[in-house]
Amino acid sequence: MTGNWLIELTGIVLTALLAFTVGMFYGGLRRKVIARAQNRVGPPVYQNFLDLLKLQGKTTNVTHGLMTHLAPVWVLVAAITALLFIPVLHGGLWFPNFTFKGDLIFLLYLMVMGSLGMALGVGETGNPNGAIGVSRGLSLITGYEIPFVLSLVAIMIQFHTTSLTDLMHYQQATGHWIARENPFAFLAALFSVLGMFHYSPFDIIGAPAELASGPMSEFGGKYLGSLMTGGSIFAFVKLVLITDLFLGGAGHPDAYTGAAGVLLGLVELVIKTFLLYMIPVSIGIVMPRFRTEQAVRFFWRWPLLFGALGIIWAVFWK
Amino acid sequence: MIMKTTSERNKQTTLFIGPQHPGITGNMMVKLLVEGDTVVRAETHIGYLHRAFEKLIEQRNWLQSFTLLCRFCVPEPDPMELTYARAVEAIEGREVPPRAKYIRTIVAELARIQSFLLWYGGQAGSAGLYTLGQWTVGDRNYILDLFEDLTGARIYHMYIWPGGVRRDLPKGWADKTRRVLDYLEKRLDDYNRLLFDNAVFQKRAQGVGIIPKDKALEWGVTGPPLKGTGIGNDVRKDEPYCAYGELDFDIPVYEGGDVWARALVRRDEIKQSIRIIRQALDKMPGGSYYNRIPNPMKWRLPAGEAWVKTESVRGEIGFYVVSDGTEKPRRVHLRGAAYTHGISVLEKILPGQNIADVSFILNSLGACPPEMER
Amino acid sequence: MSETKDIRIITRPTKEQIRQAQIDFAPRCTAAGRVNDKETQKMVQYILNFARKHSLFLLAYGTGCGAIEIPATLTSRYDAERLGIRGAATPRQADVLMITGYLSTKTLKRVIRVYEQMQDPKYVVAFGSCTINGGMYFDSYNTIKALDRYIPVDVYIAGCMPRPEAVLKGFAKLQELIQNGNAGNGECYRKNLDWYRANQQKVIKNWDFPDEYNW
Amino acid sequence: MTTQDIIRALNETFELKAEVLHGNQIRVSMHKKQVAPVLLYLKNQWGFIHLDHVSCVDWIEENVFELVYIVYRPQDQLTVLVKTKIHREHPEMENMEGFWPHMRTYQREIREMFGIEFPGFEAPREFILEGWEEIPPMRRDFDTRGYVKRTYTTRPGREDAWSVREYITRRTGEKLPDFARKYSRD
Repeated sequence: MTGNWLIELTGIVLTALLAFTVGMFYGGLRRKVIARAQNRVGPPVYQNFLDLLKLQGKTTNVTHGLMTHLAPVWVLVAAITALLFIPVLHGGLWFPNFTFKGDLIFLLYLMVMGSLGMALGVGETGNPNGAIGVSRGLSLITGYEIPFVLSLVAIMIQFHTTSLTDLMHYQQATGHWIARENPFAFLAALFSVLGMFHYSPFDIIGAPAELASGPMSEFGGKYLGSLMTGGSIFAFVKLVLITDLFLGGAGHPDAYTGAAGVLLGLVELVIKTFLLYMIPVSIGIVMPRFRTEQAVRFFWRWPLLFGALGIIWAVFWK
Repeated sequence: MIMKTTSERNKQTTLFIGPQHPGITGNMMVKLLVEGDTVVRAETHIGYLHRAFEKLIEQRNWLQSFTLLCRFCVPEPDPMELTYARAVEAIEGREVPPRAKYIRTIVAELARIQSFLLWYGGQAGSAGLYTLGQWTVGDRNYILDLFEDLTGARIYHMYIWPGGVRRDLPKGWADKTRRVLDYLEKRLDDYNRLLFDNAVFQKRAQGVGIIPKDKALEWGVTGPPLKGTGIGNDVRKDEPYCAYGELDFDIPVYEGGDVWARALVRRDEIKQSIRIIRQALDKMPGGSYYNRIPNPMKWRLPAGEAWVKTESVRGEIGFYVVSDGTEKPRRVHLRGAAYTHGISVLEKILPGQNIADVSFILNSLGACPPEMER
Repeated sequence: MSETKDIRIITRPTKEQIRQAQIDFAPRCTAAGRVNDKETQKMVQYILNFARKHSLFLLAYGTGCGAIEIPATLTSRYDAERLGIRGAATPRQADVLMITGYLSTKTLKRVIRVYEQMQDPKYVVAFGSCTINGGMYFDSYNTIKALDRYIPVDVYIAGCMPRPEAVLKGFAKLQELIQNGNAGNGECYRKNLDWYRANQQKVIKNWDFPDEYNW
Repeated sequence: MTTQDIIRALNETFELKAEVLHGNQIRVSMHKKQVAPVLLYLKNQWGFIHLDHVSCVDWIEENVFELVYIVYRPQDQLTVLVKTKIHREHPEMENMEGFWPHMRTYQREIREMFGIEFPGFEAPREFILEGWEEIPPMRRDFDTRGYVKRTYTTRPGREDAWSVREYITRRTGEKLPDFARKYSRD
């Protein structure tokens, strides 16, 4: 917190823009990677920008009620808010954002905000596909949220802090990633990330073969565009969060200063998040999807065990 | 009492799978009454593809009807032509030269393989594994290329005629076919590693959509679903037609009656089809490839009737053909395998299943709407 | 067989007559995505049309037998996704309604509903000869003969069935129309709704949907 | 088990004259009242548990519908075609939906396409068609071309199917060759 509001505001806008751009490009890269695995050329990497532009250029001549209008906005706002409480780069002046003591717990709530807003909006459309999709989504959240919370709790116990910045600082100072310090917590969090991304095998929410894209069924045009933007930003949020928590974050206050430092930090961030992103993507390529109860059962088996082991590790390591 | 019924009704939702739905095979509708995620009642609604073929065939002459016939079932048109041609031959008593029999066998088996490849895509796609569909449907083009060389068309061939086939094998076609088969055999291992070795697919498929063994025959189940219940009935073995009697092949049979068993049957059937084609290419006799038919505009068949069955990918298909001694058929009635699978069998096995498995089961039964309503 | 008997007198209509008849046959009007006359709007429209052209979401609705070539077009050999063409699951999200082949009257009813659910600008690609003039189903009591009597059509792809190459060519044509602002007839449909409705109701006797189908 | 055994059994039990159609297919005609007992007898006594097909043929000249029930015995590939004729005015046939589950589907189709009633059969009437107001379409006296002319609009310029061969000869001024005339439609 520097107290200079102009720099802060610029930082916020830049963070949001960065998250949007990187998220969208990751979406395009994902499509490209999937296409290559499927023996195809695939769309250009910037395809998602064209899709977004087209979706924003569509007219909307149907209404289902206020919440339906608000749902995509809600998702977008939830994503950006979550983003603002995550230090994108460690130290530095530009991307520290609103981190504070206890933001880890606050983030846990923010992460499900988007889904809840979506649920309210979908409920108003009256589309049974959407309603079933939402109920599946909420039960899936109960699945992956528990290992995630367990792994966070393990870290909190281990390092006696609930602040992301402190955790990053510890990793920067000692040079040990938390992924090494508490591998079980990292594994549990990694499994939860698979669930959070809603890619195969956990893409039951919008499974086209069953629910015709589920909660999104009634959202077209501008709504879909906003959801896509929100989704891209949120994907970036999740990636940065895991990177910050377990992979040491990006940027170093001492090593880099000035614009060059920020740029180097960003490059580091992109490399780390991209490699992390490729895990759910490449698993998604070769996996069919679980049914809801199978997915929940999956999360409550190995990831939960890893989470518990992480806590035990945290307690006895100290 | 009234309170109870209303609360029961509130718990249940009506869900339409189709006609516009990515999970449906073709253009049909399954109306589901669901409670939570479980299907309580299922009803199949068809008629979206009704083109009145059987009426139109009564307006066409015996040969013209072939253009309509192959469109009965889009993923696999050749068995339709084959069955109808055999029915016409049975009424007329026309002989088919041995070379034509072998060519017909090859065409029918190639059609089976391409349809199985399409099925791979559907089955895996309905489970959310899109990569396999991209591979198999892409590789299916190689077989369609063979068809194009042989008949001039990718999908609708109109190649099998009464009395033989329309064209002889082009030069070099046999070698090309062998190369494609070698390639496919190599790729099949990839497909099977991706699909059958996948723990998620095993979990999804095992114990889902069970057809009881003791009811299977009575329910009119045929083809891979029947072989998946442990009953190895196959028209190619039971009543050999074309050159099947002279070729060596096995009928894969698996116990269980679930989606998994049906998938295993199909996996093995492709290998058998490749084996059959290789043998047929090796044993291919010389001679004429067709028996000349008279001027088709004035070609009359003797009065009579025929009931002819053929094994297709989805099960047995049959044609009931009645001739009244004129240039035009009196009645051509198709019994499609999907006619039972897609309607009565589906309605019987869906209750109690998860919504997630509806299109999964639909694909494994091989429901083909154009075949049901014609 | 006499020399004169079997040659019928064939009078072929002139090109002008055919053109006039076709104008009377289905209404033509300005498309929704037309480039605006305003100088300031031109650039925006150009960019939007460029994005529209390269991002076509196909509605996954196999209305007829042509649906068998759609998987081939979308999968690895022909790979339509490299042109920005991909599937969309619901009408709300889709841009392109592909009528893959003949339409039975029962399907036509659903197609009209689907078409009306789609958001502007929306395009219709009619696939196969049977959408143009009935094709081989010219005497079938259950299929419609000319699609543009019932919903406006942007591109026709002839053939039975059209090969994937032809489908891609059809999409190239659609992209060209979109860039010029000549595609997307949703506005035309709304303007001539009475005319379209009259045609539709002539064919569809039962205009009701199932009770639970009202969302 | 051979075809002769079945023919003898049908003759002894129901006094029916069955004959061999092709290979191991047996054809037997009877009065419509006998169909249900014969089918049940074949299914329960002889193991014809697989109902292959139910078809209907419109013999408008004789003013009858012919119903054909095809049952199949999987053990030795025997097929029996059970045939009966019913009058075209107020056609009625016994409801046999309990015999096989897919009999329901066949009966719905035949009821819709031929207008044959099955008393006591309570399935929804609309099956394939929707909002159909004419006579059942598969009847021979339903004129599909006339219906098309009345209902649908075809694109101008292609009202009739031109004979392409003749059109080309007229355009180029050639004489229609003999082989072409031989295969011509007229």
